[in-house]
Amino acid sequence: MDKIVLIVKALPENECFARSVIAAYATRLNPSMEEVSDIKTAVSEAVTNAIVHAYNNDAEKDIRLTASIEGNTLWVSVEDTGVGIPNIVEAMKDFYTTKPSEERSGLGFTIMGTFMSTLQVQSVVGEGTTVVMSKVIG
Amino acid sequence: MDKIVLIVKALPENECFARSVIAAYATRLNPSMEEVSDIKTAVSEAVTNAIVHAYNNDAEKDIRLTASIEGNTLWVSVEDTGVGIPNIVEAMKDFYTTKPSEERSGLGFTIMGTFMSTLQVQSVVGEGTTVVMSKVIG
Amino acid sequence: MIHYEVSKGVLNIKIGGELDHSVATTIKERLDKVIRGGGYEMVVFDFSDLQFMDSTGVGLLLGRYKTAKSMAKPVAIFRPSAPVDKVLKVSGIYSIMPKI
Amino acid sequence: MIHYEVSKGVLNIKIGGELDHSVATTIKERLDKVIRGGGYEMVVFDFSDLQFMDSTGVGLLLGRYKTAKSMAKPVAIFRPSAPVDKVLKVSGIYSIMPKI
Ligand SMILES: Nc1ncnc2c1ncn2[C@@H]1O[C@H](COP(=O)(O)OP(=O)(O)O)[C@@H](O)[C@H]1O
Ligand SMILES: Nc1ncnc2c1ncn2[C@@H]1O[C@H](COP(=O)(O)OP(=O)(O)O)[C@@H](O)[C@H]1O
Repeated sequence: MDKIVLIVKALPENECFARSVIAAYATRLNPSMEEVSDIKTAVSEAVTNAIVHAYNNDAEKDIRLTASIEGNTLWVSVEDTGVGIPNIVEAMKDFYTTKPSEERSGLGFTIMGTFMSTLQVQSVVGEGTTVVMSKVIG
Repeated sequence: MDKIVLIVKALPENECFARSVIAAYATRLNPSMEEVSDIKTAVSEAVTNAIVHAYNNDAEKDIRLTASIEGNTLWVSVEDTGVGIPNIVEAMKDFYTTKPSEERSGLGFTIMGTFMSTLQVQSVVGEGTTVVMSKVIG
Repeated sequence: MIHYEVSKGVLNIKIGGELDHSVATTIKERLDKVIRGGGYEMVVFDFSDLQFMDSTGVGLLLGRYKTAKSMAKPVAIFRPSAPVDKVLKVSGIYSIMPKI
Repeated sequence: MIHYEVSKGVLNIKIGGELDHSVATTIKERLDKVIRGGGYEMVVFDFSDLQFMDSTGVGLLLGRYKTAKSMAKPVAIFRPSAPVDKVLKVSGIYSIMPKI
């Protein structure tokens, strides 16, 4: 099965870099412009969360992205080994954020869920978080 | 230290994909257009060699690229776990190729060595090959 | 890319390129300073050259909305591109700062 | 992108985009067929729209050079972009197919 792995540091410039790499990979499924930008946006949300929440901007830490293609579906996972999420159901609610002081909108998961076909979040406090998303193309 | 890892399958479309990702990463050093295309060309040579020579076009196999930045130097490594090279000195000679039937020019290593600042090849027969290249930018 | 000017009572703030967390953190204070500076009746975010925005951009807009509100000035959004419009719609932000 | 036509005795082969191993394997036979077809005095590779080429491209050119040689026809290269020119120079290929 076709698959790529991309590991980047928790640096702000990797928000753009990571979403661009996954978008470039997704072109194998011949997506529409709207589908590409949906994927970019969702990946940007997940990578930003790893930087801001999981690692609190510690640029030494790694974010691991995988993308694969199964039929006409793109799968993307974004994995960190950061602080983890104590209550995933609460975290995924619209406008819920633990960093209002940093002007987080609490809409990251909302956008991932709306822009992708499926969204799944696994997390263990103190071990890290994995976000798995898929998007059916076409 | 800033570093990325990219793992791709030994698919022909990953020649373009991998060189584009490394080139995009290299922009952090603000390279000239010529420097970017030198990097692209060298990465393309190494990835193509992994596909054609190391893996004989077996698309299930993985090619692991890393790129990192140290001062004004870009480091790139391209690693496969393929057939390996029995005689590296011979392999690196201009026009030397073991696949003349596939119209290989035998100039891959020549170009990597010319276009990058340093080139180093490690290989163990039956275990694989790692090509490490660096380019001083500016 | 960020550019602002007051013209006919409107503080026009044009943000081009891609607006994400890496950009938002660097422009936040600058924008607040301009908004607090006064000399206008309305704030308009010109997104006609903005190719990308994620939810961090929504947070940035809500923050500037609060600053403008403290000056009792309304905020609007001008010409968001399709991908940016989609994020803004999902966020519900148009109910407080209309698209013009 | 690949396009060919015979005009004024010249077989013009225009290859655009990026010429690497993934492309070379798919166009090799097609090019040989055209070159063996005859009806021209000279083969010219038009690289004015070729943005990228690596050593696989050199192998492709050497292969087509052999085919053209079997037809006793010379080969030349037209307007390579700077990055392509650099690869061709290092390869030494201009000694058998001049840049025009
Ligand atoms: N990778 C992560 N690691 C730890 N906590 C996370 C992570 N992703 C999300 N969270 C938690 O979930 C909350 C909601 O996330 P999200 O919907 O993206 O909104 P926002 O990023 O604006 O806070 C965050 O405020 C944070 O507490
Ligand atoms: N990753 C690799 N794995 C195994 N053999 C390799 C690898 N890279 C290069 N080689 C060997 O070195 C030779 C020379 O490589 P190169 O200079 O790139 O020329 P070419 O690819 O045109 O043959 C190849 O023909 C092959 O035998």
